[in-house]
Amino acid sequence: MDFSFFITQAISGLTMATLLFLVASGLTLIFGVGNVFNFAHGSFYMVGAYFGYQLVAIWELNFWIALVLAGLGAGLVGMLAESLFLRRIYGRVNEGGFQILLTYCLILIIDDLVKLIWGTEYKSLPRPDGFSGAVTFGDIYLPSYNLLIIAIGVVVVVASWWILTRTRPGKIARAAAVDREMVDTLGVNVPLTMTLVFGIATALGGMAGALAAPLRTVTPGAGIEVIIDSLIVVVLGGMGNFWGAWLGAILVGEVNAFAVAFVPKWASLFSFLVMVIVLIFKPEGLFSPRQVRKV
Amino acid sequence: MTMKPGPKFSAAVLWTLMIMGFALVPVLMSSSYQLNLASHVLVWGLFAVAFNMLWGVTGMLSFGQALYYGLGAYFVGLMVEYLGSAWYLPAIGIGMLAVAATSFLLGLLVIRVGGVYFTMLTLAFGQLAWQITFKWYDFTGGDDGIQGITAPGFLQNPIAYYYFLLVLVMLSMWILKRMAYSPFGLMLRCVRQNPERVRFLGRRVRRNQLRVYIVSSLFAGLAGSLMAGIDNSIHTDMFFWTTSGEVILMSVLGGLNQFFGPFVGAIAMIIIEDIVGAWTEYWSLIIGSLIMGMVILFPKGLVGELYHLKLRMMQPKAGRSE
Amino acid sequence: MNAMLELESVHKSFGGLHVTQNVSFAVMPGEISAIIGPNGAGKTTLFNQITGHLQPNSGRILLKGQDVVGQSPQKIVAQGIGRAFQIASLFPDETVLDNVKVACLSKLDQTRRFWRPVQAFRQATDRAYSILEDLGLEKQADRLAFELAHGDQKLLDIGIALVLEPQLLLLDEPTAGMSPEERQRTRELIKKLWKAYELTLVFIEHDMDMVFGIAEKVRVLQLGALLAEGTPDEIRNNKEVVTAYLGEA
Amino acid sequence: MRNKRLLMCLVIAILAFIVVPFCVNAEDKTIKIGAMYPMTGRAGLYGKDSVAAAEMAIDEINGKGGVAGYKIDATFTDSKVKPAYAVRVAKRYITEDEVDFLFGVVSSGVGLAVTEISQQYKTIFIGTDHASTRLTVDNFQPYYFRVSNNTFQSMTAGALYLKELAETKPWKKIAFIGPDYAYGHSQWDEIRYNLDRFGVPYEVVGEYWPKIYAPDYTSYITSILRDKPDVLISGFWGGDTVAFIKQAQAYGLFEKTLYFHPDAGGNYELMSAMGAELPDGLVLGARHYNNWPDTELNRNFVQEFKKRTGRFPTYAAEGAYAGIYAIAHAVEVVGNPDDTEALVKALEGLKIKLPEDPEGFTSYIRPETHQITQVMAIGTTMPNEDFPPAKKMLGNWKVYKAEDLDPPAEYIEMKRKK
Repeated sequence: MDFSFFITQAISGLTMATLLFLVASGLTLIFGVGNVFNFAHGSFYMVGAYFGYQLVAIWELNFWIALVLAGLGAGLVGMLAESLFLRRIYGRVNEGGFQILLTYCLILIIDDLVKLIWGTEYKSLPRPDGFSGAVTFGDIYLPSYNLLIIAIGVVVVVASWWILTRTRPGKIARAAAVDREMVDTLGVNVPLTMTLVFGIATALGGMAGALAAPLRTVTPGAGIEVIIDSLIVVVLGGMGNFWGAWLGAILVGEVNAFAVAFVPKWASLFSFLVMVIVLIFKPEGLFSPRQVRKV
Repeated sequence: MTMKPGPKFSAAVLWTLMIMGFALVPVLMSSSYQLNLASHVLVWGLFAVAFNMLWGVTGMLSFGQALYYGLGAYFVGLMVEYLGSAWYLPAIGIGMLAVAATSFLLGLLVIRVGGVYFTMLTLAFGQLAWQITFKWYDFTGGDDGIQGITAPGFLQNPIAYYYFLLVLVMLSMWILKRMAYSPFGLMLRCVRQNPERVRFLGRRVRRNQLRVYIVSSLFAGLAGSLMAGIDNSIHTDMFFWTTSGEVILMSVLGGLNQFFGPFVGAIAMIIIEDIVGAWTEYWSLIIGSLIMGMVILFPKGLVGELYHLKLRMMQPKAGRSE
Repeated sequence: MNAMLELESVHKSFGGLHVTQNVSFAVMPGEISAIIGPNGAGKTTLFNQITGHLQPNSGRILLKGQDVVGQSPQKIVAQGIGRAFQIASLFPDETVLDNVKVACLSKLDQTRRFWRPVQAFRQATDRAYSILEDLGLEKQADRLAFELAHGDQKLLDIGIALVLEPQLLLLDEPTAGMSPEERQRTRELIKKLWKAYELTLVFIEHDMDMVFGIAEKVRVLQLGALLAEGTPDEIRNNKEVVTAYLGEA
Repeated sequence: MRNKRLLMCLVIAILAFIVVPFCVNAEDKTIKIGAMYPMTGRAGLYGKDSVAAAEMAIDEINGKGGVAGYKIDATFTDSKVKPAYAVRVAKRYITEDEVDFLFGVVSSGVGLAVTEISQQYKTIFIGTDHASTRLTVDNFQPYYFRVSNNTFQSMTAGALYLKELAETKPWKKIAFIGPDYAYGHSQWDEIRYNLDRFGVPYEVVGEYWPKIYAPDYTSYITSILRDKPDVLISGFWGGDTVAFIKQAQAYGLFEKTLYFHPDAGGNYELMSAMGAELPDGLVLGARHYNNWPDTELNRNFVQEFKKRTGRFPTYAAEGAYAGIYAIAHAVEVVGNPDDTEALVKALEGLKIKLPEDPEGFTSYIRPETHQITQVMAIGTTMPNEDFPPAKKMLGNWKVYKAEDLDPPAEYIEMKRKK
């Protein structure tokens, strides 16, 4: 296999991986920090994509402003959902099951709301100005928007790591994950913290949606397709571990990229195979969440 | 949450009522569609109750029981497809053997981890099985599924099949109920509540978890193989995570801590899905809000709430907080 | 006559922290003894090593002459050690009766029976009731464990341990968090059980009335090391102990 | 135990609910149609368009006083693209609502499950939008009819197009990419079968099977670039096409290879979704076009639909529209909607003028397959703002005669033997 193809393929895998990670980052945050299994995370990704579409295609805002607003919007929806519904089931017996049930209901509701507002036609966004072209090194051909996404992924992983480990709010949030009551005694408003964390998580999901919109189809049901893959990534990396999620995503992305290149017939099996194999040998994920949980 | 069987009399009444209720459907029904609906209720009910042995009783939240449901169905489907409908009944048995073997082997892998990791690992295996069935087009028919699965002889008559189904489901439920209230069942509940203590009683936690995993999967498989004969067609959906999700929803909806909770949950789910689906294209909004409301209002599930309501009415003192 | 339990220079440390330092002592069959010491003296850690929940870094733990170091709790239990925990370790959602009964069924190796209902196992039921009577819990048999008063929960915990007919029973602060009356009652009860079940009994306790009331032998741990060992009187008059512990107790 | 008795009351109550017959208000003199379409999620677009078009046709017919004194009355239910659920709905339609026709279905998986029921209950099932050839060949049954093209027809047209192309612009190497399920696979098999049949030489340099609804194709694109095919045959469906084209564009794939997508590529929703972004020179086909054929009938159909819904129709709409008219014609011939066997006879070889028929051609249903036979056109993307929000539409058409597109007898034989 010639070198330039190797690079191209690796980077295409990286693009996929990064988008996967950007969706998964919110999931892993709410998993590891909020101890919440948010099955509806994909729906927030979709909501973000639609907000992006609304802002850019209908209201003709600048893409970058739209990106931020879409994230905020999804975050607000998330906080609303958390404080209206999820909050009521914390601490129940079998909370896990209730989380699945409740967030599953969220998927159903959000799907129909999106349909009511934007209809069922496919939408899409043009790439932002200055990123519609490509960069070429010799015969390596790299779309600049893909490179941009990869860069954003790195920024997100570093930033969130820094916030969670180096700042007080981050530490509090992580403490809340270990023991909600304990943090309560520290005089921290736990319900508020949970709502905020949920908001940030869903905002990340929404931003990922808006960021992916120029490359994908904005359509009802778009959330369902991403949720399982990002779950895989979150589990691979060890729940609540940003670096883990990032590397997990890269693992899945690259394995998939080269599976496509060399065994295309079976490529679609690989992401699950990777998960199964990793979990058999390292049941708690590549990076056990403990490091993150420790305050 | 207790699982004490009632006095013999009441239990007997319960069973007769339930069996009669279902047995009368073919007599009272105004159309074979209601028969179809009742059949779906029975199959999903069995699936959900079996699943709850795993979750509600032993505390192992599997997100991959669809694997065994689908396995049961596809054994029947494929054997009838390739070997003829004479193989329908043998296929059910062989399918269950296969399920037992698979659940034993996978069980050894998945029970090593607890909590959400167990959930995720089961999900991963379930999805893998789905992906394989989906891809192996030449053998499984992939996304087209398998059609024309007819039971042999008199079972081709839908009513005959319905009673066949009813007998098997009630029999299985009876077996599961005996288990739930036997020492084995007690041990399983103890495993959920305090595994450390169980170890210190000189009992093996993992071993018990493996046993119940196999039992639950076995009946999930049976449910699947019975489903194949109802619509005469099966589909890869049966392996998909949404199927595993469905039984989780049913269990929570009906109540995890009552043996019959999941069964009632299944009834509720199917009825709601059907009525709302027939009534509006915005079913997903309606159903979503409906269930959301139930979950928030009835934390103990439909049956659980009824039980506690009754308790409070009987002896006001007994109102416990949970 | 050889010891029921014998520790030979047992040593355990977490990182730099030495929680058990060459502790050696022998517990004779039928003896009832107390282990005392300030919080963090490593009392519970010692129990955990005896019952196999923790592994000592060095030293031997002999149960009836057999070294049990490295064996699993299950194995060790099977050889006749019973234990009640500092925080009662129960099955909260089961009835008091079933809590004891599950232990009886385990003892009778009937937990794999999956057909006849629990009630049908008379032998286990009778055994469970007799134990509940010994504990004075029979009236509460049908309540759920988590509904019991704190003290009763601890008794129930002991009851579960008794089912396995241990020769050696370890109690971790049986009276902690009890009211004076409850303590009184528990103290009597434990003494009664000790006689009735011909136990070798070792208990960790802070309540001095209990220690000096019923223990034949008292061992004092401090910073993981065995500070003193002797009859209640010897300990009472032991200068080090007084300064180190009893003084400020 | 008390809770159990309570529980039983609940069970009984709910059973009662099942058992109490849903009141079937059977006003006579109606043709009852039970339609199933996905109305949520990915396929929702096609479902909604089909429903709108079917209602449009029904209003037109009932407006003219119905057929043979009957008014058409259709019920629409969301199939949820779940075969098991769709089967339940079909059974309700047949036994509760006593419909005369089953109707619709987008997914072939659902279609195959429903055709099973249609056979069991001897109720005619009009397929309007699912392409799997199996329904009319392998799993053929007498009560099933399809009024939209199947993949075999579009793939035959595709093969013919490639054959002609070879004369003007020589090509040799082809690669295929399509969704990894029955629909994708049968397209790939059928195009190769036809290329061989027409003696077109070709060399396969790549075969790619992404999951359906996969959001990301970059790895596939870079691999295709490595294979350097002259022609990339695509079998994508629905929104996947949009995602693939957007991602491939960024890699300049379309400058290097010809994008050839004969079955569902020319769907209007692609044009409307991508607007100006859609590259020129893609060779696409679809089962119906808003700008071809330029006949009275088609223009009215498209404009009427726009009036009703505020948007232009996707290909699916025309299938549903045709389905209603096929039923109307059959009932007209028979004189009532109750004599199923007669209706089957009437539908076999039915001739019907449809929006997608060019001047001088009339679609007809082929008796031996119950498959409608239609002219197919394949076009190339080029600027055209007549159908906003689309900024590009297809043009410079290549048209293929209906007769040439049907599966040859030996093919049907081979398949049915299996």
